Amino acid sequence: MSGERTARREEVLSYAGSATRRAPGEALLEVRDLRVCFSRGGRRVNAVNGLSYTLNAGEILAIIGESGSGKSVSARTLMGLLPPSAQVSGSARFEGTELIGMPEKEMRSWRGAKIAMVFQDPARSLNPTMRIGAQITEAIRAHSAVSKKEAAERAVELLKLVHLPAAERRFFEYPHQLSGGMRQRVVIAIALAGQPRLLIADEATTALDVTTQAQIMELLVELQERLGTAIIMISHDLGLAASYAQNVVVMYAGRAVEYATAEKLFANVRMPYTRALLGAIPLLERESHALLPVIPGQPPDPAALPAGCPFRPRCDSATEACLEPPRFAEHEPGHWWACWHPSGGEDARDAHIGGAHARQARDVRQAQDVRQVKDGAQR
Amino acid sequence: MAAVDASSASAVLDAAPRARRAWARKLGLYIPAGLVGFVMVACFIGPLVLPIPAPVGGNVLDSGLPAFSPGHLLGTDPNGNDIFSRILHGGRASLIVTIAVNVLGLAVGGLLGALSAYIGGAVDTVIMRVLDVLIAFPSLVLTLAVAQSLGPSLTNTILALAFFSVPAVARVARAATLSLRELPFMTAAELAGTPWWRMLLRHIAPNIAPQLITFAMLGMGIVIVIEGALSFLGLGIPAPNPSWGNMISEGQASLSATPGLVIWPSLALFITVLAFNLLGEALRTQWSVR
Amino acid sequence: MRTKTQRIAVLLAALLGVAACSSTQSTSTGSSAAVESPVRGGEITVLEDAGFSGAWPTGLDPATNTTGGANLPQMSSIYGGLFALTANDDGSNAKVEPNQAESYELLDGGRTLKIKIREGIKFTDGTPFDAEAVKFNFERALKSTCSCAPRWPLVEKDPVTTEGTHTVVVKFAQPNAAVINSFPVSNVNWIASPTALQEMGEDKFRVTPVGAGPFKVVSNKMSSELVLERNPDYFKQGLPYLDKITFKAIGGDQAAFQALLAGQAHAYEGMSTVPLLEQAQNNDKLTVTLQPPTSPYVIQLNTKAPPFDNEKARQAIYYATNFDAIAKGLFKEAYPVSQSFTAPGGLFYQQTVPGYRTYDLEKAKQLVQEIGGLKVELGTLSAYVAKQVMTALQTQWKEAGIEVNITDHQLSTLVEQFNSGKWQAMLQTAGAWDPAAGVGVAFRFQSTSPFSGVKDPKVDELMTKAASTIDAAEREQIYTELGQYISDKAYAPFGLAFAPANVAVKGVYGPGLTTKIPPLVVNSAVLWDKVWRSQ
Amino acid sequence: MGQGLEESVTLAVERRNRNVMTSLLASPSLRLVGKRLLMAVPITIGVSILTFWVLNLIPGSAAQQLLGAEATPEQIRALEEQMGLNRPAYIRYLDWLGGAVQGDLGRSYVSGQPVADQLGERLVVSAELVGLALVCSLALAVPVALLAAYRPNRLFDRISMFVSVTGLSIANYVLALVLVLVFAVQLAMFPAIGYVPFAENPVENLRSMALPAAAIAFPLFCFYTRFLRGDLVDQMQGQDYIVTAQAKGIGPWQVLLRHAFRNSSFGLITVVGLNLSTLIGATVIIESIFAIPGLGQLMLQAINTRDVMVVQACVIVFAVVTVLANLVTDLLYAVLDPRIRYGSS
Repeated sequence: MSGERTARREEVLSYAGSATRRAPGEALLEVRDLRVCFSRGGRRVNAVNGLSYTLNAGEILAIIGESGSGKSVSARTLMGLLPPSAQVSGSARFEGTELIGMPEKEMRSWRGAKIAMVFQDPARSLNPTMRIGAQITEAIRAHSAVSKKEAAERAVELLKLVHLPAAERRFFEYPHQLSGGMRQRVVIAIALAGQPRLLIADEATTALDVTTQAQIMELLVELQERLGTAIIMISHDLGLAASYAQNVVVMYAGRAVEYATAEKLFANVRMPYTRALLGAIPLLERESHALLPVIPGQPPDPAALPAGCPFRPRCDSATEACLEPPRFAEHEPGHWWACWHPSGGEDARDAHIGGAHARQARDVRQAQDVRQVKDGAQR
Repeated sequence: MAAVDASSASAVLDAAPRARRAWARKLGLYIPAGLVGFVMVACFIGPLVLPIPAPVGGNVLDSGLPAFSPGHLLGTDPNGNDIFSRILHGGRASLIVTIAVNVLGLAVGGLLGALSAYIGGAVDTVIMRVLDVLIAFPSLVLTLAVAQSLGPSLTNTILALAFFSVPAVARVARAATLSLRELPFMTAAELAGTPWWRMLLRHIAPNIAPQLITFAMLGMGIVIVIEGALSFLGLGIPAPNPSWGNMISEGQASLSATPGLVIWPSLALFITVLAFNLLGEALRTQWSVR
Repeated sequence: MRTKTQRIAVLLAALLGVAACSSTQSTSTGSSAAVESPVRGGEITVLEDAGFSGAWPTGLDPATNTTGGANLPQMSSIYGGLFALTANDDGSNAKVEPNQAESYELLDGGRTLKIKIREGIKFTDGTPFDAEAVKFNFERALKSTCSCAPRWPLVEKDPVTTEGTHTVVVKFAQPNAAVINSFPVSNVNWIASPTALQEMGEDKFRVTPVGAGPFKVVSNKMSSELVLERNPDYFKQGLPYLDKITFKAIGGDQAAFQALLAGQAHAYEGMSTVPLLEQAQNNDKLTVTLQPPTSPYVIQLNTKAPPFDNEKARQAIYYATNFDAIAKGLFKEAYPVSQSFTAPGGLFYQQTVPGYRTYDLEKAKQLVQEIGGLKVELGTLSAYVAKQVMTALQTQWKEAGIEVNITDHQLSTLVEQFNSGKWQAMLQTAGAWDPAAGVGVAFRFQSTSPFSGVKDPKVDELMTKAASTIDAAEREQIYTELGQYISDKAYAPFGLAFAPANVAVKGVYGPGLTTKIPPLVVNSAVLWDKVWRSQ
Repeated sequence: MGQGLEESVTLAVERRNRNVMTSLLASPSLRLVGKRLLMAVPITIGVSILTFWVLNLIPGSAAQQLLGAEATPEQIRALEEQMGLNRPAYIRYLDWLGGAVQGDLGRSYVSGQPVADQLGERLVVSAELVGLALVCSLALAVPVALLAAYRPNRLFDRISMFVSVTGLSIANYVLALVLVLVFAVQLAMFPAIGYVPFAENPVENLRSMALPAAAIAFPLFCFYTRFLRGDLVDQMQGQDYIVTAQAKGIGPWQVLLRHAFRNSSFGLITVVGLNLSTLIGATVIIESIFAIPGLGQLMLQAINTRDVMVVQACVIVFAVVTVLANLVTDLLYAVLDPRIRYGSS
């Protein structure tokens, strides 16, 4: 098994060799106080209210939040793919270059070459009337002047890279002839066409079943290790964040409420919102039929945000102090949060929950490795 | 859920000032709606309220008066009837015809086309072949037959014209439904056991409606003009009652000498078609930004 | 689909009488153009209205062309014609003169007609144009079922015989005074080459006929385009002037007017749209010649059925109709108003009929009350001028309290209406250059004709007497009496006499085109062999 | 290793071409063509029966036209008997059908000429007229629609809207007369009337066809532009694969052309197919204004004179044209949308 694995490693490395590799750990993307608001039918909608985080080269950052928390909009802002009515402020520096306000022409040369994106619904992300091959070669030739034949070859390479079975045949087929998982692999292949430095997976696995989800996540991690591509994983699934991401940002009502490495975050959760989210995940250890704790209320309407801390109306440890918007700062080394009454430390149960999640996530990963080995042997 | 970060609401980032854009979007709907309202009021209520002479029965002595002559804002036609009043009264007839024909076309044709594409197989073939027969059937023969057997009247004209518009709309609806049928949400809805008629109304109709409405709006002017031509075959709005169509088709007989007879009704037709198309497009942009 | 060609047989309409005629005194600018002498050579394109003279669906064989009267230009260019109507440049003293015939005699009180054929005429296929050929054509026409066959009251035993090689004798059962005057308008005037007919067969002949006229057929796209070239051995020396004539069907006056201005055509016969006429008259590139009117409008009243079986109702219509206003309003006084079936351009013109009930709104209203109201269905054949007059009449009659419903019919439905006898009033035109020739008064007022609303033996008797009197003065006296009788019995009010105009490009001249020749029925018979073009 | 890749790609390219060919030859498309051509027969028969029956409803007959208006009812009946017009309708129809099947379309009642050659001449003229109009209108409409959809509701889009609405509210016969007034009379660039066959003089032919084709093409252009623009804007604003394409960093024009246009051309193809089948007979007025011997005028005259033989022949032409137009349309659907080609046809 390992021989086969190493063989593929060289093949991929030779292909990826051309991408300039930054030493892992150096800051690739720094987002400072990002704000995005739309004017929809006369009402101002603040989708992102001051989001800040840093992504290092070759790292996986998970951005977690309920839908409507602005996580997707923040990602599209980086790519410049917002509707014309969007007003953007703050800063997002990618390899030192400011993305916000970059002229369209220059931004276009970055899309796919520096930052690429994978979307949620594989069924609708591919042009139904165009062959898979053509949709990939188009992306390849967008950023490098290669002949059609050469582009075709690289496209087949990419399909193999994303473990699409029988890549040569798939090259000529149409999207509707592929399964959801396969289509998502094609979308990823398209994203990798321009050898991007950063790949944003915007709920890339949400529309897939659990097993395919695990395969796609496994693929992303593999690409990250091999190609050194940094990955921003946008999801509402904390389990994914726990098992795959190095750092995690939790967003609520358009702003980051907690940001730390995965271990720190899950070991001692500080933000009541994150703790409530964790609590909402069913755990094997719990007795069967235990009532699943649910966060009361609805996520706030971005057009009419509550005063002070946006989670206040739904937070059980909220006090008068919370009327003052808490500062988002690095209260503990490597652990940021924005709350006046951070939880954790004194309550063992929380730690327990955090740890249990980490363990469960690890077991799932090991199980996948074992099965992958079996798959590999069968091929 | 307030899908503020709706992943699909994206378009190339445009540098236009935001304020103008929001204001333009609202106005984009109000102007056409206002214009359509103005045309409707002018044609349906105007004749009752405005101090204008009757559209027929003008005195032959003051025939062919130029525009802005006393008592006749746009002058008179060769038979001495006031053109302005004929445009208003004629507008009513023409609007009734074109709206009726289009509504009939959309309803019957749209349903037929969507149904035939959705069910597919033998049903699709049969419906399409019957429509082919209707399309191939020479329109002149039908018009003459309707004119002579049923006689000229508004309803017969609408029937004859609908006879042409139904197959056309059906084909467009079928094409739109065909490419729609492959989408996963259709199969999902089917799996959920939705009966075919709910499928048509809840799923297919809203998706093909934008295209059909544009098709109908663009066809409005043409329907009015054809109605005029029918009056030569003994159908259409019978002379001397006015309709924009028959005013144009009679006026063109001496176009270079009396251009006004054609210009005024064509202008009225222009404003109406413009209003309806602007409204159609405004509805469509409102509709598609999900 | 504005189908101007709906008036496919406006000649037939002429038979039913739609177009009217105009008077000579009208403001015509077609000054007689014989300023320079005619020049040989050149070619012209002549436009014909696709709804009337521009339609020859049944072909150009004289024995089967049902629209022969409308296709005067095509037929006379190909066949020439035994007789022709000529007149001075201003349309005065018009008379029918022998053309391919040399002379004729009307013997024993108009019962025997002897026609002497001009010597030395040959058909374009070389065969001789002699009495035998004429006899062959006459017999063939008489046998044909087509309505274009001559309605001659013939004797039973061999009515048509030849004397020598160049004289044809026709024997009638009763005197036929207007036979010569009716020749130029009927198909029997055109003689086809018997040999060509036998060789080609009827179906091919009707597309590319062979005659002895000024021109030969080059190509014929039915009811679309007829191309003719000069007949080198035409019996008149030095004629025809032109090398080539193309007759083209076009959809309406406006399209024709523009084609003339664009220089794609050189002449257009029968323009009737008044506003266009004015515009053409003011255009220095065109000459407009208003032809003398020969056939006035008539409002036929069906006396065989209510409401017009009651004379008071008919009188009410007389008083309620104001043709002077129509002539002034619609036609800017271009057309005179007649009180009888004759018109200034035609024979036996009767300017006024004593006692004719002219427009009197009060009397009309009073009469309508007297008979307890009047509801009338008024029909006509759908043509631009007719529809305008109809709407005007509707307005006038409504003022007199008469409830009017107007409809314009296609030809077939109009014929059906007449045959069924269920019609009440019809706006048509009556009369022709010679009242008894072609579409004459008989067609409108004879009790036997399905197209007449009158069933009065006195009218029939007067008409047959007029048709069989040779002496012109006597015929005029009978027609005057007839006009008086119709007016007294209020059978049918007469209206403005309408005649279409011929438009030619500057530099194109010809008798009937740029000079006046009274229209035999609807259009004037242009003498195409004398049409010429200054280079 | 690179070498292996090389082969596999060339291999794949060959297989693709074969794949395309086989898919067109053996699989649904060819069966579609076969089925459709067979369909032409029932449609033609259906239309001819319908026309025959409706023509019967309209009063008057060819005999009456032959005899002229003055003929007495007895004369008309006698001729109808002679021509066999008084036989019951279905017998006359079967008689006609018998002849038509063997290719003999019979002779026109009115002109006695064999229907086939009259039809042949005029079909060529009408086909050229309608063909030219469709080609020109499409050639202009597609680029204009793309330009308008590129920046929706901006200046160019607005201008194109006004031009289109103007074109759609002017009657085509009024437009024809105006075109002649301007281009033939004032500028004398084109002839006002007349048709010159292509064989005779190609340049003159095109010049004589210019104005009539323009009078038909302009309203079509206006219709196609706005209809396609509507679909394009819908695609650009509503489809996820457009966002995927944009995320690839390819230019906005490429997104519009390669992705949006392909998916929004279905509606346009349908409308063009429709116009093709209805326009052949509907250009009567243009033909009469420009004195062009087209099929429309022949058809109108045949109906007026109740010349059933000619009407039926024209009807066959319309039926065949409609079937071909629909066939081409459905084939184009299959070519454009693989789901239709591979999915249930």
